[in-house]
Amino acid sequence: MTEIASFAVEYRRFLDPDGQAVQPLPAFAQDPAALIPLYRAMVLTRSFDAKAVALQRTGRLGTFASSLGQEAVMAGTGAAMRPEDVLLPSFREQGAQFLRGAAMTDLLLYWGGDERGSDFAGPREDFPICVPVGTHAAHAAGVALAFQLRGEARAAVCVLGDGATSKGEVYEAMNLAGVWRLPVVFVVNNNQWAISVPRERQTAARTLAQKAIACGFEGVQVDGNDVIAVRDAVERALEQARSGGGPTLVEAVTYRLSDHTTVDDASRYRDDAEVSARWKDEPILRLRKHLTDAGAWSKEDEEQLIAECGKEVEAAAEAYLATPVQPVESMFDWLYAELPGDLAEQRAGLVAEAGAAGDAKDD
Amino acid sequence: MTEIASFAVEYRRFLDPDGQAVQPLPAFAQDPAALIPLYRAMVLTRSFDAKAVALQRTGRLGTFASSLGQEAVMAGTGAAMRPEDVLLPSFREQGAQFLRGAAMTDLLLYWGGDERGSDFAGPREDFPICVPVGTHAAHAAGVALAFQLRGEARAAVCVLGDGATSKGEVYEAMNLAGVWRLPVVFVVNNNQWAISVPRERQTAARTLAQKAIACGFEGVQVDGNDVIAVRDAVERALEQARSGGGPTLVEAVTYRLSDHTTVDDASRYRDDAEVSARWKDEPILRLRKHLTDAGAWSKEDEEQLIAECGKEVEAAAEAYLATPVQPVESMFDWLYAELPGDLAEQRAGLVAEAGAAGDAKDD
Amino acid sequence: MTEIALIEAVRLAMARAMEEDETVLVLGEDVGVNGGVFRATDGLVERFGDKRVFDTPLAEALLAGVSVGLGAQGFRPVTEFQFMGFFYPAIDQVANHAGRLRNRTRGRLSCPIVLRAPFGGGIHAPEHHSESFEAMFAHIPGIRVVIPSSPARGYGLLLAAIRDPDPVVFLEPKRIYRAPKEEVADDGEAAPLDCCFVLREGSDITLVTWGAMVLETLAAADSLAEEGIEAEVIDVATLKPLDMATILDSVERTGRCVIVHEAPLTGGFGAEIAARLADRGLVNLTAPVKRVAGFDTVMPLPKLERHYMPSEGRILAAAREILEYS
Amino acid sequence: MTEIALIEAVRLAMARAMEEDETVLVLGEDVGVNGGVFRATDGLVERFGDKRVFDTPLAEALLAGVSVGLGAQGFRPVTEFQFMGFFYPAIDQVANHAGRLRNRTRGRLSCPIVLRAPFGGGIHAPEHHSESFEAMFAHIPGIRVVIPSSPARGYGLLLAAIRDPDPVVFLEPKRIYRAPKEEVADDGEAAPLDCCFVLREGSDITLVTWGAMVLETLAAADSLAEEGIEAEVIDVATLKPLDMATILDSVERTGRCVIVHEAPLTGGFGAEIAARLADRGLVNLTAPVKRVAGFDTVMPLPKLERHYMPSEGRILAAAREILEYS
Ligand SMILES: Cc1ncc(C[n+]2csc(CCOP(=O)(O)OP(=O)(O)O)c2C)c(N)n1
Ligand SMILES: Cc1ncc(C[n+]2csc(CCOP(=O)(O)OP(=O)(O)O)c2C)c(N)n1
Ligand SMILES: [Mg+2]
Ligand SMILES: [Mg+2]
Repeated sequence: MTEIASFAVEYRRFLDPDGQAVQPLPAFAQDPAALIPLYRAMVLTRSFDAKAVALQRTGRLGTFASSLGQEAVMAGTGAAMRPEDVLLPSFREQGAQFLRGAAMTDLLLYWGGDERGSDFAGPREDFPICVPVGTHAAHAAGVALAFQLRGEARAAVCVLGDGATSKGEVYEAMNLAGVWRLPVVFVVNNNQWAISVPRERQTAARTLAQKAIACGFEGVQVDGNDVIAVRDAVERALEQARSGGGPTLVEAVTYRLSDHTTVDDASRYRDDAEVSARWKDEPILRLRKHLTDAGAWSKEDEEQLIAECGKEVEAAAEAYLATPVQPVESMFDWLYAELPGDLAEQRAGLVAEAGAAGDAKDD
Repeated sequence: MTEIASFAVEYRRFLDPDGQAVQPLPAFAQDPAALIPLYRAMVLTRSFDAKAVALQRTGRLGTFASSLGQEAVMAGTGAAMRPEDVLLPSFREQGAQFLRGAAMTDLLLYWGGDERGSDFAGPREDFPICVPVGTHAAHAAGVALAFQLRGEARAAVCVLGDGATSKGEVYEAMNLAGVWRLPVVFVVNNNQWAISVPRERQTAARTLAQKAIACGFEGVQVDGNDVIAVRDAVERALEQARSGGGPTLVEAVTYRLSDHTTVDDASRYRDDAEVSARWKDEPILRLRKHLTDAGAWSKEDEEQLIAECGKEVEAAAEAYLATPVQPVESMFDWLYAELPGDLAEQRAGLVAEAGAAGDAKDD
Repeated sequence: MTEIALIEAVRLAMARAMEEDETVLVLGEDVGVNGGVFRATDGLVERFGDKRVFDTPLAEALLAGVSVGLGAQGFRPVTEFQFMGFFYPAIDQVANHAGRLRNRTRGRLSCPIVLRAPFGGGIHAPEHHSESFEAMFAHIPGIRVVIPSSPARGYGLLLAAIRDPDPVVFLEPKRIYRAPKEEVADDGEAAPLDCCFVLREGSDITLVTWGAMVLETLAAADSLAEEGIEAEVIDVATLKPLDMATILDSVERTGRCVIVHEAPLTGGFGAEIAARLADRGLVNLTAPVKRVAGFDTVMPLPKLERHYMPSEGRILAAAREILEYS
Repeated sequence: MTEIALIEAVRLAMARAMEEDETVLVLGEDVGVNGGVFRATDGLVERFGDKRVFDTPLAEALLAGVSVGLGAQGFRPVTEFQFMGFFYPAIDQVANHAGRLRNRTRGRLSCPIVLRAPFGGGIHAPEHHSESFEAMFAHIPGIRVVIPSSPARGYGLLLAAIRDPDPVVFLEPKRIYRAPKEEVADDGEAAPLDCCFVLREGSDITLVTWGAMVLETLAAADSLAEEGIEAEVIDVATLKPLDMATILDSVERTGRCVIVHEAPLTGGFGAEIAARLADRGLVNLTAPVKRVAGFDTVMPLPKLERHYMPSEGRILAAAREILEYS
């Protein structure tokens, strides 16, 4: 019996839940002031999420997936990326999308049921939200392959959940990324739950980071409530990817403090006590403590930021609510580059019907 | 940076290519005479494969996948199983199927294009050959779950190729097996090739055994040309599975000495020199050396065995060739437990047509 | 006897089947303590325990594949796919394995499984949550495809599906999960899997449909009745194998047929019915066979969804068009 | 100009497309040095290098998914599925992503990909190697489904598919991969993706088909001609979007139609054509519309396969049956 291969999974955290550095901070984090944009991104995301949930509760938005408690994963990932990289989100990554330049109004449009919400004015090459769990991992591999073929120093970032790691498609994409050394980073938002299924019942793997071992590349686990750790890990992974070193899996360990989505009721399947206990780890508090301790953040700063974010979110919500619905025939107009004949007929029928019914506007 | 998990993959071999023991042999292998059934199984398989290829070349069999060079994986796996276990083969495991009690005639019927070849008289619960690569891994998980639910001390054995490890379905099934500790053993016949794609271009994983790490259970690599190592590893894995210890992945490292199938021409994509070099490792030679050195095997034994196997194979081939074709309507008769009305009509039409054409027999 | 909705009828049928046959299992994503995202399996794990009702990891191809393995071993898994839009990865197992196992082993192994999924639009669900591709399944040999359109039929058909010795794809129109309600006797009576249900008799025109569109179709029939036109309304219910006799018989009397479904027109299952009318039913047709269906577009996101769905108005327009023929 | 077979025409079209557009890539299992199991890609890696022609790991869902990612980045992958029977796991990517990307991003991203697969039976292939489920794809919005039936059309249609800005499922009837041969000019001329091909004109009956069944159908037309009956033979070629006008126009003249395909009858694409005839074409029909198709069974293993495949005899019988009507 000989040992022929051995592997280790490492864990990284810079700030503990009290905001204290447990090891020397990476360069980008040494000046506390430089961390304020990350802090702002997290606060904005939380503010957006709250508004979106409120809009849904009052019937003005469809089902929505809050990222409450996971803002560090989103901000850290978004901040680590360069504009020319490409983000492939699943459905809970608004925080990362905002840092990429996607408009809040766009995401509200999307969750409000309007396709134009995926026509981001901002990051034109970023993928839209991916609802079928894990199916975007292969897209990320394809995008990364495109970069590799063109010899571009760019990388794709695919964000997925702990539940998504059980999907074969994700494994297939990771395996390809490994064997072709594709410039892609898989960020696993391990928020401990896939709707009602806890992380331990998703897989017997001790870490999700070790999923990468099956595919011949490195997986690393970070404290997903420590935005510095997330950003640092994703940044390193991106640098490696852009310079031809191949893929990395970054498992960010965090917690879903909210329901799965607005149609979910998590109290059916998990203890309130568990949730309450996790609030002490949450990422915004942590970074605020760190900034405050460093003298880089005051109560006034906080109040101003909250007000600012609130205003921004309100403006976005208003713009969303004021957006006229698309013409009914838009459901035909983007299906093909050029509308085939038999569809033209269906389109005409719809237009006539809607016109006759006076259906210029919709619910 | 803390190491939070570490893993090792072990390799086992008992006999080197010269048949010399490199470590103490397991109990079942200590009496050389007790190894003769294993030897016989490998020789029979090779003999069967040669006949099947010959039948195909002369137009009397369809496409066929020889297991040349991989007989130890098949014999070791088949021998390790108990009758009450269930085998889920892919398409190159005739050697294991024979040890399970499947008739050679049945497998010839199957490859000859007759469904009755999967109606094994022998192992009634074993799955038929699985052509869509890797899709049987989930079946194995399901069968294992059935055993677990009924509290039976039985296990499922799923044999698949190196190429199959790239399929997401296989990963999904392995992940389930891990998290539910299902009594299943995944035997990977790593014969280095998936048609024209070499093992190294299938995955960057250093071993295929480490695929199990992603799923939270043990993977072990064995010398797949050493039938003792294969049988030992599968046997241990089965014992663990039957006693509630969960799944194991056994990677058997061997080599596909033949073309992929009878419709493949491997000389298009791999060097003859590579193949020739691998002949020195082949499993039958190795065990023969071992037995001969131990004084348990003579030239006469060998001649007699070859003759015996040849005769058995010939008899099976004759029985196959003499099997009358199924009635044409058999294509309807097993589709549902009871034939739905509109199919009864289609069936009647077919029978009338075939009758009119005098089509009692077929090609 | 109280009135219950389809979702409760589905739950009742599963509970009944589990009660009477211990080989019946319930599995899927979130079907355990959460009771399924629509609550179809609510209370089952409490009642039957976690050895018979279990949450799986998130993997749809696996769901179908494991069910095949269980089925071959004599279990009767009733496996939930959370939404039909996530059923695609499992088609491979349905077509390549579930529908073939009995045939390819000449009866040695079989596959008595039920694969359940909520389907269809109209509830303002997110992207990929409103698909209807029953036609794909109806093209696969060796399986049954069953779609209930009311609580009572839901109960009876699901019981029948679970007891059936072959694989059944059981699609539940989620738009009518909660309403309308109807009285359902929990009497263990299965509904037949080999016939259509005539929901309304009439001799002027035949309206054929299934699933949630039964509502709009019945409404259209009522509107026509106000004009003195009697429409026969047929709920196909079991798409595969199809009971064409009932439809042909109706069209023989009415001479006219409109087929209504929510799935995209082209290649929808309405085509199969129309095609059979164009063959065996042709001599009785006095007017073109119309199909009122979803457009051949991607189901729009909720804002425009109702324009996509066949409406009573579209059904009426089609009916009136062919009523002009004589 | 020498005569070539379909497989060579396919190869020629890929080479031509790669020559004229460097964003065209070829990927799949064994498409590199092995040249594909049918040799469709033979020589391409030698000519265009392994940055444009590459073998992938064995994973079909991945093949489609990676193609979507490449397509969104402006590449034009031509991706081979080794056999159609292994295409099922990729339907998810086709329906949930490839066919939607343009629509769901309102044109921001698109998906100019071609997914090729050999399909159909008749070559005594192993289990799962003879399927025909083109109808499933034809039901998916946002894609094209193209099936060539001769070397020349194979060349032109594949070129068109590769140049098309939207996803195309391109199914190659492997029974006619090697024969018959025909002269094909490698002139870079694409064939239109929006029309059927009339292979033979006739005014007594319309025979509609696609893929390899064109052979039996033309043979049946010849046999009918010997009896003085002139059959029009239409090769649908592009199933989605369907050029129904050509078929309606023909049936307007002939009043009779037989549709021939190898896939199982129920839910096959023949149903869609018959359904449209039962609507727009009804007034012109003088006889029932017949479909000659595979049975609603699993394609048998080779020993019985030929009894499953629609034969010239079955086509003739259907044609004769409806020729009796007047
Ligand atoms: C393929 C697929 N199956 C099922 C669903 C329904 N669903 C939506 S989210 C979800 C759980 C996802 O869990 P995870 O990957 O951990 O992401 P999280 O929601 O926690 O961010 C499920 C089952 C889906 N969207 N896609
Ligand atoms: C899902 C699927 N894709 C493709 C094929 C075609 N095919 C048959 S065998 C094979 C290679 C299998 O390689 P491996 O798993 O290493 O098994 P081996 O043939 O070497 O025993 C391929 C691609 C198939 N049968 N199934
Ligand atoms: Mg999660
Ligand atoms: Mg192999």
